[in-house]
Amino acid sequence: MIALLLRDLKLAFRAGGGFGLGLAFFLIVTVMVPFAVGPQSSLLATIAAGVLWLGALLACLLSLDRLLALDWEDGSLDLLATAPLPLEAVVTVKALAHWLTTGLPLVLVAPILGVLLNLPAPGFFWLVISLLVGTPALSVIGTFGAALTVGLKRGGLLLSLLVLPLYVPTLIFGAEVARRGALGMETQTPLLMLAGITAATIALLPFASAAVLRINLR
Amino acid sequence: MIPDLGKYTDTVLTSYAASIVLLAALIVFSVLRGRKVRAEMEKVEQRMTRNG
Amino acid sequence: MSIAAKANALWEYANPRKFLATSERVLPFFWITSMFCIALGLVWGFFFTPDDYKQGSTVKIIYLHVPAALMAINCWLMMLVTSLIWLVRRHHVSALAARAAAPIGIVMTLIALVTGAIWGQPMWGTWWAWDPRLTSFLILFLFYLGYVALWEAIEDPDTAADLTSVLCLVGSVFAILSRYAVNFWNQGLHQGASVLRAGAVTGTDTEEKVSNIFFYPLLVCIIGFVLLFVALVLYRTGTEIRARRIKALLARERVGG
Amino acid sequence: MTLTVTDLTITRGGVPVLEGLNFALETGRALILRGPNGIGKTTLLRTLAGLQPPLVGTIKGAEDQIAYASHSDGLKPTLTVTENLAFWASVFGTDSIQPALDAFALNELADRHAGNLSAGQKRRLGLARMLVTGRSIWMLDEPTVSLDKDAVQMFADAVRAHLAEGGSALIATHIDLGLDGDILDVGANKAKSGPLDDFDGGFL
Repeated sequence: MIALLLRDLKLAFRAGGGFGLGLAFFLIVTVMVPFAVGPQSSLLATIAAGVLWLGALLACLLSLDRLLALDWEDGSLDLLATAPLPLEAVVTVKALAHWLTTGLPLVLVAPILGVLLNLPAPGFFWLVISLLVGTPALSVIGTFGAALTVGLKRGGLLLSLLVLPLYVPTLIFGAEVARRGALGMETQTPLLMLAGITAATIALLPFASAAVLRINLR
Repeated sequence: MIPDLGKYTDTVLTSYAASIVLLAALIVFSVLRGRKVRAEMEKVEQRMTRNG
Repeated sequence: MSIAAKANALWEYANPRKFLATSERVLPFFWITSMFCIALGLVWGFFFTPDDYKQGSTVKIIYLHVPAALMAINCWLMMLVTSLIWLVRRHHVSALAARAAAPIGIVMTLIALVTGAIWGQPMWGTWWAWDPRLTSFLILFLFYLGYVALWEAIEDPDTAADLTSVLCLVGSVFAILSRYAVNFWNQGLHQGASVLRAGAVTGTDTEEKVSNIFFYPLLVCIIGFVLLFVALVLYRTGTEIRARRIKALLARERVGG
Repeated sequence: MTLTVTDLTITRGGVPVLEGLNFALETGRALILRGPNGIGKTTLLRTLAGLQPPLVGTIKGAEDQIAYASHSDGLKPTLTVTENLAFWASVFGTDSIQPALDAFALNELADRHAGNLSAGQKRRLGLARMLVTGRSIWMLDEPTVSLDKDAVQMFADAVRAHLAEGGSALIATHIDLGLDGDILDVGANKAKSGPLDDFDGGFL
């Protein structure tokens, strides 16, 4: 399992691995927002938490179609499926690698982009916390979507169509934590719900992803 | 004929029109596709029976 | 006949040929009764019920809005059950029934949304409000779209049936989660009297009880929509079975059978 | 471990392609799979490797014994030859990749990125992967595609060494590898289709 994780990380960091693409996308989307809604700092402060969450979510979504498709095309998935590793472990490791290369960097740069959007001071802590708790769920759900569409040519658009509705609860609770935190309100309930969703998806969804992958490998 | 719907005439009538159009479209498309597929199946079955 | 034998007899309809023969026999009954019930309920509701003291004549929209909304949800439940049957017992008819039902669910959701928006305009002064129930239906609509898109995208019929079934199961869980999340996110500015007396109809809200004058035609409409749904599912499943057989025959021709 | 196949019917895209397959693959033996294109050799190998379920019939002795090599080699172009092999070695829980490098003359290429290899070199690397799996039954699908004469010889030697160690191999190929093996021609097992009006179950 560790070998697979290390290989995926190595591939992400080598040339053409796509590391940083998600980050750059996140940066650009955030920078574009003031151009679209106007530069008033009070308005930006109100929407900052939501915009950053949405930007992070889209950046995650962007990198999903590479998650399993590359291994599918070069036959690695066939070989992994006949290896002693259970497919449930394979998809979990894939999701973890995706989070480490996409989700975690987003969490780290989000506060910097928060400054650009005039996020209120108490919001920074809650923004980082909510992204830290919520982005793993995005990676795991995304892996399920990638497993569903892995056998399809040009599955990218369909992947977004399938995954976005599944992202709704995570987005609602995650953005709610950040928004309430920025306003200095109580954040415990949505944070617990967010943590619950993340824990439940990590525990259960890999089984669905592996089942779907087995069907696609047939 | 039509009862007095007061100031909401447009609202009620658009709702009914929109719903009935949608339902009718669903039924019509279902039946059209059903007929097409049925005819095609018979064609393919006949062709395959003829060719063994 | 014992219960087990009855259950076995039920599974016989999983045989495509038997399903086609039986559905062809019962379909006229469902078409006619559903049309009769819907016509009766709508005419009764439209012409022979008084206006609501608060909402005026807009209350007449309830005869379309509530049945459509109920069927939108019931349709997804039916797809969930047939998907499970396919995954467990591998009956092709079951998977094809789920596929046949999805577009009906889309249309029902659309009717509920459109009538809701048109109704909302005079009541709330806006076409669209991010009311929890409306929002939930919008999300349900997205789930239906994804489900249908996945069916359309996959070439191999059995793979498509398997993948969409799993999507239906996972989607159901997330749809329920979304429902709770949406409730939490916007604690229902417009709930209660102004829109959804559906809660009152189904008896969850005793204070807001819709009086019998409105209730009976509504009930007739709901029955009519259920019958129409059954008729459409039976008919469309028949179509899907034939389409599946065409595909199988052509595949066989290619192999050179 | 003997691989025993009894009364196997396999499907491709829901359509049966081969039926009534019966054979046994004993340790130390090679079995050459023959048959015209499109008959279902790849499907058979995938079924035996456990990637897809058979329609009817049983496969005994295959569980966790099979190393499968498909048309594609599962190589990552941005990893070096050593890294590619070492990855598969650790996935399969074996440690040494040196014998594999030796057997397919990959030592000089060890630090090259797999993306910079020629087609034949990639194929050699893909076949070297079989050695690091430590599995006893090899299943190879057209292994000699894009290999030159020397490389084919290397491959035949590797298979021979594997058989000598008590392994076995099932190879779909049209080239005579000079192996001491039996030939299994599946052409006779082409699935016959049932009557047209059979409407049940699998729609066929």
